[in-house]
Amino acid sequence: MALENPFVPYLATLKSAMELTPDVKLMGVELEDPAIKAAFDYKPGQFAFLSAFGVGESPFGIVSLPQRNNHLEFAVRQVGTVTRALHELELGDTLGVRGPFGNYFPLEQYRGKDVVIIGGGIGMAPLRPVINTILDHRDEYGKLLIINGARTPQDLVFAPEFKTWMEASRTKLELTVDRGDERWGGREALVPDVVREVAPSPDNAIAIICGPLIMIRFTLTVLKDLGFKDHQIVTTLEAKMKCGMGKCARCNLGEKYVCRDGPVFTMEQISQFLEQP
Amino acid sequence: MAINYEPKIIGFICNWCSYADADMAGTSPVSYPPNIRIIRVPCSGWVDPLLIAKCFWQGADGVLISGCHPGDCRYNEGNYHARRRFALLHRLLDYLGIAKERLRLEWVSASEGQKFTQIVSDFTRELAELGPRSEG
Amino acid sequence: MNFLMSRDNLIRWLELLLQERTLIAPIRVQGLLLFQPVSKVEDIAFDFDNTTLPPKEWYLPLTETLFSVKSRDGHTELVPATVEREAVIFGVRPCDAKGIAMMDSPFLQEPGDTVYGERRARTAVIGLSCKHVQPECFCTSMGSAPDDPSNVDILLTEVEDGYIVQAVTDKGKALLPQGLKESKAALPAPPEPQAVPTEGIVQVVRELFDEPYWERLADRCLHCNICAYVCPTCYCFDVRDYSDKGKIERVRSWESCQSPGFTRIAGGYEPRPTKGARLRQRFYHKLLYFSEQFQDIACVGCGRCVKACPVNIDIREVINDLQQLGAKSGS
Amino acid sequence: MDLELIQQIRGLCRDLLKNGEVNCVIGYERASDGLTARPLFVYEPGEVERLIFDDTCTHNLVKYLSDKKGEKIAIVAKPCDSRAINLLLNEGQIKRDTVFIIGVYCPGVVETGWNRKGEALQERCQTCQLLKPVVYDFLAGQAPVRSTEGERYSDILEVESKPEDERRAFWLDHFEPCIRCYACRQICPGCYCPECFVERLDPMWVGIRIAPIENELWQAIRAFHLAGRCISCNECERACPMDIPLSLLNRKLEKEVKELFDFQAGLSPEEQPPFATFNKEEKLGFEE
Repeated sequence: MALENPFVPYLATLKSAMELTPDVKLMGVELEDPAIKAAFDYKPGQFAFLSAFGVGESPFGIVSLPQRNNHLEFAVRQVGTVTRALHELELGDTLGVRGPFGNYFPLEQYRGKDVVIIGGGIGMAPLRPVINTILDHRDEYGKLLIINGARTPQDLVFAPEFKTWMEASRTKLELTVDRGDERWGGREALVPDVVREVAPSPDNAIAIICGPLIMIRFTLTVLKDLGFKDHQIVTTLEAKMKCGMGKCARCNLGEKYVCRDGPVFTMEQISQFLEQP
Repeated sequence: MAINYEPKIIGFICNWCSYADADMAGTSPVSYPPNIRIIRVPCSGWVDPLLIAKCFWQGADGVLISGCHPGDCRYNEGNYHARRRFALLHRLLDYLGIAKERLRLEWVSASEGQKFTQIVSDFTRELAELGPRSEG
Repeated sequence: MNFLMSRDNLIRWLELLLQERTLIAPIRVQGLLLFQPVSKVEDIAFDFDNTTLPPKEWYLPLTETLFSVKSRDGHTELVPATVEREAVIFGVRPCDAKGIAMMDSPFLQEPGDTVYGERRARTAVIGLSCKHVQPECFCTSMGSAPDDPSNVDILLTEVEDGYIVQAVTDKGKALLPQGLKESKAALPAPPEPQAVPTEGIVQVVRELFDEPYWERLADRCLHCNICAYVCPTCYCFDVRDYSDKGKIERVRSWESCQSPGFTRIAGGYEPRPTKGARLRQRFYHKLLYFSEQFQDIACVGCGRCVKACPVNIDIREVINDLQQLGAKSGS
Repeated sequence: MDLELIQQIRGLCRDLLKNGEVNCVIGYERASDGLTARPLFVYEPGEVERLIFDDTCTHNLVKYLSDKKGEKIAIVAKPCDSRAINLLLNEGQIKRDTVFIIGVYCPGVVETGWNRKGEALQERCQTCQLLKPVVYDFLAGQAPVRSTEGERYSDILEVESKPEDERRAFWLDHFEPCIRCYACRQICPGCYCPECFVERLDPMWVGIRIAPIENELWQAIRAFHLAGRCISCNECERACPMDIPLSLLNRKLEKEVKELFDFQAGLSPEEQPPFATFNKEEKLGFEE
């Protein structure tokens, strides 16, 4: 029997689509073949390619959890041609899924530690399964601090889940926006400034950041000032990818491939590349 | 020449003049051949030469650009620019083996419905006589 | 065991091979020398320096369909591309054969690229030793040689009365005609290409990431894709959908790390914003990253990039410069 | 090599760098083959000895001015190259006061390649009438005496004389080897768009396939985008690794632009290129 061609995606059906922000949709996708669906195992931090046939494919973090969700979920922000085509799909339409790819957050290593989650904009997407995993095993982890920033209140991607997050035990959610509106009673500050203000302790803690590179850079400085060491800071990176298998040679960061060796990295591994202007 | 050959024509038709003619022809007894697919554009000067080239490379047999008479452009000078552009494109396409006869630029005002019908009929006939384009 | 094959017998053998399989060989086309499927054996060029493009095109085509999308009655089916026939690629220089072998590392590592793998498995490589070396050649500095049989199935070396045939692999042996005359003659001494100081370059280059050298070198770089496209080991590619008159295919085409937008993501972020960062990526990938992943420098010393670069960015000179920079910063 | 000319250039560049009038000189140095030339960027007065000038200096260095916007640059320009400076000035791409132009009288350049230097002048030079730069701050060398007679368009007339089908086949044959390395674009001083139409995804003008139809669309439209702008330095053809006769395309448009609009690109920084202007009364062959 011929081997599976790794460039051919699995066929899938769009089962749900919910507008999370004006430009982000939460898309629920079900693999058509029940055997493939059953075998499709993934962990928080991994990603998959979604295909809109005739337009192309792009990588997206998987934001669901196998133990929670029947469908694969992706938070798709419309920024280019593929994401526009994905947004235009209707329920029941066919799309392609290729994955799961990449490494994942080593959550078992974080057991017993305080976890600080820092997300900006769509950067919250890969962090959602981390938060939900911790909440599902609340006793196994220390304090959970979530700092979530966005441009405006409408751009806070997982707003529908904030209530659950806030009400969980030993969990704190700090929200901030660049620009509030008349209904916004909260912070108007940049994420790094909020981190400085909240000042989480680095003792037995791990910080996970995802967001625009500029936010990551400034937040890094703050975390270091607070005493976090490079090995305590974890991030997940976005890169242009065409294969997901370390072949197209596009996503490398030094000798590492974001698609194979990442997307999850500790600062120890990549600080050299982030410090470039 | 195959008798059944029906040339495919793409028409880029200015909204402010010729499009009215094309629209009218749809309801009047005298009509133009169905070989033309009409794309309404804001001005003949809006038509990017890329669009023309793309039409030919995707298999069109002829392309018609129809706009307002010189001096009548809604945007004052769009058609003057179109005239320059297509005069040159004409020569380039011809050089590349897409004969001059296959690209036409015409000035037809909103009140020249009959002229428009005539142009499309003539163009269709001429292209039919010319025959299909060679491969590519 | 080596054999001797006369020139006439070589032609006859190639004609035989052509009958049963696809035969790829260097053919002159409009002043270029390209590996192309052969229709007549007399079209094959036997006497040449090297081809305009390397033979990688046969394994990683300039453009290929990965799969087509068939839609019928609301049902979608994806039809993967297949490889039809057995093939022989003839006239491959030892440096280029090494290039082919090197591409196996990224393409066959798990999960393997099945179409590449199948082409590779179903194609036999008949190498042709170099009679002469060119001023831009430096294969011996990159672990190959003008008469290196390591990466071919059969190696031919031209001698006065024909070719000495080395059957290197079983796949190669199976292809040879019956009744070949054994040859005890010693192989002619290979020509000597220029040497480039590659020793220790991997360690040296690692320390030079922040050198201003890269921006200065990149000053004259045009960031075209020539060097990558003529390179036997460069394998970057692009994947996009192609739809034409209702037909949808996912297509892979060559691309290069030098092209603008290669790493720019939708939304605009560009991780390699400067000319120097892009050019450095080329040399870092060749000299360091590939070696770290696959234990070999991704250059075979064919010299094509040296010859084809319109602004004379010369990898031999770059390696020299890096060694000097390394010596300076190390001391 | 004209040593006097080279000393003149070196001396001038040393002064310009020393006095801080420019922070970089773009000129030529000997290539790694020891025979031909390549572009050189000089930042230190001490490095001017690397500068050379001879009949292998074929590169049009004006391309690099687009990379060095906002910096004070001195550039060595042959007459054809100087036309590209006018083009960029005319199109607002560079500012005149940031560029110090070291014009050189042109001896004509010979066919060159890696480790290869021809005897005869390049074809474009054989019929080029322009021996003196059209714009410069300093003029180096001496007016050359050489014949510039010859029919510039004979090869084009030959293509024109083929029947439609043959012309079509001729071009498809020539575009087939194109590997879309975009060296033609990357080396062209007139190609400075931040996003080229060929790379646009939305709308996607040219598909990802590297095949004759797509190649031709790419080449035809690129040539058209340069119509009335191409200054005939022929760098695209020189750079092309697949030997596509791009000059046949570019000179065709040069010839037609001359005929239709009586215009030649880059001769003056003020004169409007043909597509930036029009003449209400002109007849261009469309009126019956």
